[in-house]
Amino acid sequence: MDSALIPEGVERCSLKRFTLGLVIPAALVIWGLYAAYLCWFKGLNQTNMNDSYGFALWIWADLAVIAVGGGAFFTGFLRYVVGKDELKNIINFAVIVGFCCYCSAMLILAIDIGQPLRGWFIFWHANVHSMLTEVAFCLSLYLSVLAIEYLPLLLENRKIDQNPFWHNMGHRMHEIMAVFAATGAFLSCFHQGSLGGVTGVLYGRPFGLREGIFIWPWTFFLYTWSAAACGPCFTMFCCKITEKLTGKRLVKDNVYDLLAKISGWMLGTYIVAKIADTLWWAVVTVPKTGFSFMQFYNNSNNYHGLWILILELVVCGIVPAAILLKKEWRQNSRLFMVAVTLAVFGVCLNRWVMVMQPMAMPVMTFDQWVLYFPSWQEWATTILPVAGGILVIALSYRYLPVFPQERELNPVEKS
Amino acid sequence: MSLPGEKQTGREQTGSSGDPTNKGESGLVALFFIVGLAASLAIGWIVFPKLLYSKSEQPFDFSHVTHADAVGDCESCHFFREDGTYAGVPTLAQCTECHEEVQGESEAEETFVNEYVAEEKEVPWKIYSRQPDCVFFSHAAHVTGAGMDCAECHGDIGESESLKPYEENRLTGYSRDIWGKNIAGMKKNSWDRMKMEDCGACHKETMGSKGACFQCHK
Amino acid sequence: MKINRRHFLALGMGATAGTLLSPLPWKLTDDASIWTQNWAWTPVPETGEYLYTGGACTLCPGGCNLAVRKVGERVVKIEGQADSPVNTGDLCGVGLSAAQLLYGPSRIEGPMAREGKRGEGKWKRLTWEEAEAQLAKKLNSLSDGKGVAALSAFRSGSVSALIQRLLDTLGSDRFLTLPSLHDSLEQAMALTMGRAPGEGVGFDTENTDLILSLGSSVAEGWGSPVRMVKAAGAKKMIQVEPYLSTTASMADMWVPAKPGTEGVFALSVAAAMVQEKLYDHIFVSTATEGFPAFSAWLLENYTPKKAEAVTGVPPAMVKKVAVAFAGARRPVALCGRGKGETPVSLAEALAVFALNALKGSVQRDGGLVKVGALPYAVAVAESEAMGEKLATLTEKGKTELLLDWGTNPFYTLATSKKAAEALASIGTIVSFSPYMDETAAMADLILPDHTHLEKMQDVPVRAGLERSTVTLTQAAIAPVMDTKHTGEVLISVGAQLDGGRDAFSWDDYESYLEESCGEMWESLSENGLWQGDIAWKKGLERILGTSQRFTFVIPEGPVALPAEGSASSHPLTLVPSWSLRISSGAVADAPFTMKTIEDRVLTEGVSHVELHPSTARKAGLAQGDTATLATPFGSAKVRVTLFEGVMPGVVALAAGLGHTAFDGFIGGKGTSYTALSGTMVDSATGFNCTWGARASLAKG
Amino acid sequence: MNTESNETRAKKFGMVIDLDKCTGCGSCMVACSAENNIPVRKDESDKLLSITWIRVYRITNGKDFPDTEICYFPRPCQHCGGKHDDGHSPCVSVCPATATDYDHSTGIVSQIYTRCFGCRYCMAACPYHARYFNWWDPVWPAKLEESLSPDVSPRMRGVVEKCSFCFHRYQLARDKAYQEERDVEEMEYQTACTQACPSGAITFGDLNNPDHAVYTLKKDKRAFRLLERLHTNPKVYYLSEREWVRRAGDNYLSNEEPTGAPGAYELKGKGGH
Amino acid sequence: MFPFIWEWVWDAGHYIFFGGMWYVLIILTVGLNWCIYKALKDTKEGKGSGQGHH
Repeated sequence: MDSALIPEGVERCSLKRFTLGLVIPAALVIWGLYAAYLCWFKGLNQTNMNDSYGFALWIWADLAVIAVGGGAFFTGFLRYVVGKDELKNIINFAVIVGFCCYCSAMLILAIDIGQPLRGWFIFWHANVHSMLTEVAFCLSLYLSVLAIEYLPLLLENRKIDQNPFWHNMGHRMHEIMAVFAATGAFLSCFHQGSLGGVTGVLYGRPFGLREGIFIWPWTFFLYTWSAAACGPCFTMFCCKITEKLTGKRLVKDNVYDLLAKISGWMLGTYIVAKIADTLWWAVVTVPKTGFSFMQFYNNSNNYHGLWILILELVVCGIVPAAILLKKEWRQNSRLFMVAVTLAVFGVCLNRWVMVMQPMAMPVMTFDQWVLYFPSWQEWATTILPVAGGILVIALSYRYLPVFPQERELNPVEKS
Repeated sequence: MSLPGEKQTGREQTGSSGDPTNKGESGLVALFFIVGLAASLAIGWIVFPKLLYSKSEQPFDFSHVTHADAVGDCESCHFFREDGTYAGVPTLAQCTECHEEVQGESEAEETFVNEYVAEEKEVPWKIYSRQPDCVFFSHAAHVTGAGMDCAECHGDIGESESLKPYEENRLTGYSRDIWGKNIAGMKKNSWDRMKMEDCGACHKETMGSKGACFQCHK
Repeated sequence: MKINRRHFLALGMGATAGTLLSPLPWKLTDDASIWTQNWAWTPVPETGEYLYTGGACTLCPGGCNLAVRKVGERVVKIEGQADSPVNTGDLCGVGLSAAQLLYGPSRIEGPMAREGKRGEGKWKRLTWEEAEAQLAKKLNSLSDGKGVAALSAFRSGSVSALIQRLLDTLGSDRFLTLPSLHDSLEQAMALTMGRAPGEGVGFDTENTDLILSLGSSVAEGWGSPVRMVKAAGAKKMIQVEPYLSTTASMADMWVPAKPGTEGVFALSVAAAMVQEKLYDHIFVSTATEGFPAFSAWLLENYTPKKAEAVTGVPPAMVKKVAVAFAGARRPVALCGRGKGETPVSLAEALAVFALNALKGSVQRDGGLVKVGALPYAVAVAESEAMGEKLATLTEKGKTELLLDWGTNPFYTLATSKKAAEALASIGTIVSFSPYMDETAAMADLILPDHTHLEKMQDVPVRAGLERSTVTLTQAAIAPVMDTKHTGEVLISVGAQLDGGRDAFSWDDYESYLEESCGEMWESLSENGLWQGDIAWKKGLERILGTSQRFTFVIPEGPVALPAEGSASSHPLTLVPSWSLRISSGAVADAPFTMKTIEDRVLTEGVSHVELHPSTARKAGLAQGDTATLATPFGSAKVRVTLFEGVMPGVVALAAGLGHTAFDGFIGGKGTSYTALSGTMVDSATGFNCTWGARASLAKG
Repeated sequence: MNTESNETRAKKFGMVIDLDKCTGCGSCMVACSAENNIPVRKDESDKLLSITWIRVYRITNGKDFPDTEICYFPRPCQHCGGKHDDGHSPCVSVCPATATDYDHSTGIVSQIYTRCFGCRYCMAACPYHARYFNWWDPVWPAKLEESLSPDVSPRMRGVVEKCSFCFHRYQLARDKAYQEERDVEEMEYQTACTQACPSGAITFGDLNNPDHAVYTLKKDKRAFRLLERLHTNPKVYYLSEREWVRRAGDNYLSNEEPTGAPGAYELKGKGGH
Repeated sequence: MFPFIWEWVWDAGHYIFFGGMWYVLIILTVGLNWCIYKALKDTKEGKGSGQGHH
């Protein structure tokens, strides 16, 4: 039925099966939209946030999707700026994943703010000292870069490509894609960094507060670094899942291997820096504010215990870095999946800790630990963009030539 | 996706509808563009403002000139209270001091005396210069402190013979005089627009700083 | 000419370009955000002329003077009157939030008669003529006036006198007020120092240098709250009570005596003073009588060692207190647990009098003093045998008709399930409350009074001030609801009674008020306040020293009243905890004060009980557990809060919560301590002197 | 008094709260709520959702019966000046839309509700929990709306609010002073909580003005500030004789003795009973 | 965001911050417009689908 839209030379499942497969994500999107409607029209009382927990699930989701969406900028950077040519085979997919992630971030932000109709004040009346301003600017600019990067791929749809103007447009955009990609990398470096700054600059919250060496706060680099390390992991993770779902190999192993090796180096160096940062914070910063290190981890219900730090640094840091760095290990497909999953989980956990723990822990001596569980509205609106992303990726895969190696790896037998 | 190097042949024949040689057609396209442009410009610049603002008359007419002649100055009606607050538009009690009974022949005064004085009902004046609730405006600071003229913000309303219609933004509920009579926000006189920027510009000029937020907000 | 897609595309592009070049999208974006800044459902308070009017607060007996801030015709805020000798510009939270009571949802719209079952909440609005006629008709139809009882917020004052007059006309002697500490103190004064009608007891806390408080919440609302809070912040204090209250924490010494034994402790201190010869020999020998017998009695029964068995206070501590009290220049001992809203046993009151007398702290600066009678020109109500009469009210079938003017008996007198049932069986209940309180909700006829911000009325202050004081409420605002001054109603209804025409011959309440206030009126109407001379500093008596005559009286009744119930079924002791944030009297809190209640006291409509961790451990309870608190008089669901400052074995419950009527801000919030407390009748006076109750606490 | 210099000198309004006098009566909270049109909901028992610009905390010394002590700790917005008193208070520097600013001529941290778009970053930044979010549309049932003051604009749902040191009272006092052509006097500008406090625990004034009571009080030996070590530089000072109370004002490692710029106090307190 | 807006200050922070923003915006706009212009020109010249692209 939709064969005119499907790229040439590849095989796709029947439209019926495709549609059926999308029922669940579509339902989740509708559920999420309903929750978003509630939050917009009834206000944020629909959430379980409170005056101690002003930043909660949404802000975490925001930081997490941006971190894992970092695959787009870093792969783009490697492909266009560094010149790792093999990566052309995965860049399209990286861009789509990144685009979904950044759309999610914008959508969540639009729900998260108490006065969505005034959201544009952040641009208009910007306070340049605020990390959030920087985040908003870079985020929206980078989202437009991603859209620009996504556009030529869209134009390659068989139907659209038939129009000469769109065809030429796509062609021309390819020509200067390096400029866009470089701009995107520049933007991304900054806003990933400023996201790190978001909690790092909270000098009233000793858990979040991080000192700097040359620049303040040091979390600025850590966030960029970890996004560069774990973003490609997320791209590969999604790619592997797509392969699993379609039952096809879509990207050649050497591409995975290259990206995994680079990620491994990034992750390994990141985790060294992160441990150094944690040590400096624990030994120098924290005592200055009058806290002992363990005070941050000893709440009565152990919800925010030391285990979380070990999980983040060792299990989701050192372990995946080691796997990705050692050639035999990363080429073992099981270990490879373990590594990328842990890396992605680890960066999400890092964002979780940096956002939630400063909110939860008492700073005044007579304050108490606060616990918070998201309401269903928060869950639904957080799942909404994930489900939406699945839709976008599925549609893109079906109708656009996302994987240049697909035809080669899956030759269609002419019957 | 393929790179430019990987040449591919096989041109699709379907749907390449655009044969760009037809000059007349492209002229028509341009015409359509212009029509769209003109129509939306007209809507945006002419129709939209008409829709955005509602126009209403004051409860009855009032002549500042006549009253200024009679009482001599602005302060007789628009005065400062002892605690330094500004009384603003006169209350019924103030007006009644003179208007217990109909004095002249004007229709407006008759309305006033019969419908408001007799009924002891405050006149629901629509105030052209009313700022939104978030604004704290100190008349004392401006008039007494800085010695400003009423006209600098209120224009020549003190010399008006009759009251102009009150225009209100349907969406925001503001008087049009606050945002500016001109839909583009242009202003010719200091009193044409009273948005925050206008306050800030004057403050900057006269005091060297636009001031802290709380100076004008509450 | 063929119009195709491209033309439409061109049209659309033109339109987009044109729109972007017009103010439409930009102005709409701006206006949409401005719309959120001016949502029609976010109120914009009207402005107007700012002015202050005077007034007085009647929400507790404290007698504070008010400055009511108005903007135009609206009351915007209540503040304390700066030049008031009572509260010097300050005010407690309850008094401050009166503007919310004034406009609040618990106000009664106008006179109403019950429709449907009692307490069902179905009403028929009446006109004032109808309502007054109904009341008069009802009163005239009674076979015997003795079935009529009236509860009055004040014991004296113009309206109380009218109520008394109404009862006189009907032939009833059941004029009642809620008894307080002062009823006990006055009886003790009559025995030890003599008392003329109308005379009261005061404590000159301004001039004292040490307050020995026997369970009184000096910092939490005892007496005139603002005055006492000031004293708590400035004076040395010794606090005796089983719970670490604010007063106890602010005190220089906290003596945790077992619940209900504060009087015994006072006597043990007295005994220690006698034993150690720490008392004021000159005063005792020159100005007192009965000391030998009294001291012998003390030493026989109340030596610190003997008392320890009752109070649990070690003798060394008693001696320390005795030394401190005797060593102070002008100490004063005061009593009345909590806010002094309940009487103490006569014996306890006598003990406190004796303690003060031993130090010579009677009728002198900083001591316990006699307060002159108020010079009302109308008959001032004084009820004989109030305790007994009140008890009758909670007996089934003894009352045909009950008038309630501001005491809310369904909350304040319903000390057990049984008492509540008896009150509900009264034939006709008439409420004058301006608020839908528990009593109004159960009433047959409501004739709502103005609030204290809407009427002019004298307020006789009976809060332990060192001199007699009357304040005047003033009509800061025209009545918000269709209410009528109860004085006015009483005059009108009284005149409609058989034989009432002469007794109620005033034209209106105001002229009656002026007449009844007599010599006070000039000062009252001018300053909103009248204060008598400091009686004990005046006249020949002072010069001769005869004003200080004191008789030591050996009390007959028990000092510490026993609690009902067995220790096996109810192993714990329930005591109330007090707070200025919670009004514990007839009128409940306003929304603002409810806001200030801590989450360790009330959460999600459930009261917390505070107990020592060891007590909790024994009962198998942990912090935050839900538990059932039971006393012999009732039970309630509560939540557990651990607090090291509670004596082991004691459970503390915040008093003043658990209202069932009023509005959604106040009603249904927490548990009423009163409803669980039962009655402890002092045989000497007949008053209910409950200080707590035996209790049990079980999980779930 | 040298009025000349006081008029030209930048003011720095601040508060000194004597914790030994505070009885936790809650008058300040109520006076503040009434003064500032603070909305009330039917159930306010969840203190993480309840708006009280000044909140009175209750702290204990943690000792067992009968050595337990309590102390009430009123906490308005601390109007932090930031590290070098340069106005970079924790909240002001993070607000993306400049909805809160630091007024260098008064030292007051503002909050502009119509500008705020409710991102709550300032709340995350404030270690004192002095900032509150309007989770609900404010509702004043019955005629309660009549009791709203025109001096403070009621907030809409979805914005952050906090204590303003009753800045509108300063504005009104200044209006009067303008008319009388003089400067505002100390007692003319007092916050609602200061005015209401029955025990006189709160003192308010210009910390820069030697004629004001707070100027002397802030240098008291008993004085300390909340979380001094975070360098937020608050303008609210606390006084207490009791060492454990002063210690509760900040976090200290177990081997540390409390120090701090204004709290160069001695470590001898009243020390329990 | 623009120098005529209330919050604008001519200081280093604004130069760097908004400088970066406008720089990026200009690159993006110029780049996109260049593509559109070139694509229009290509189309005029008769280049179309399948020519030179793949």
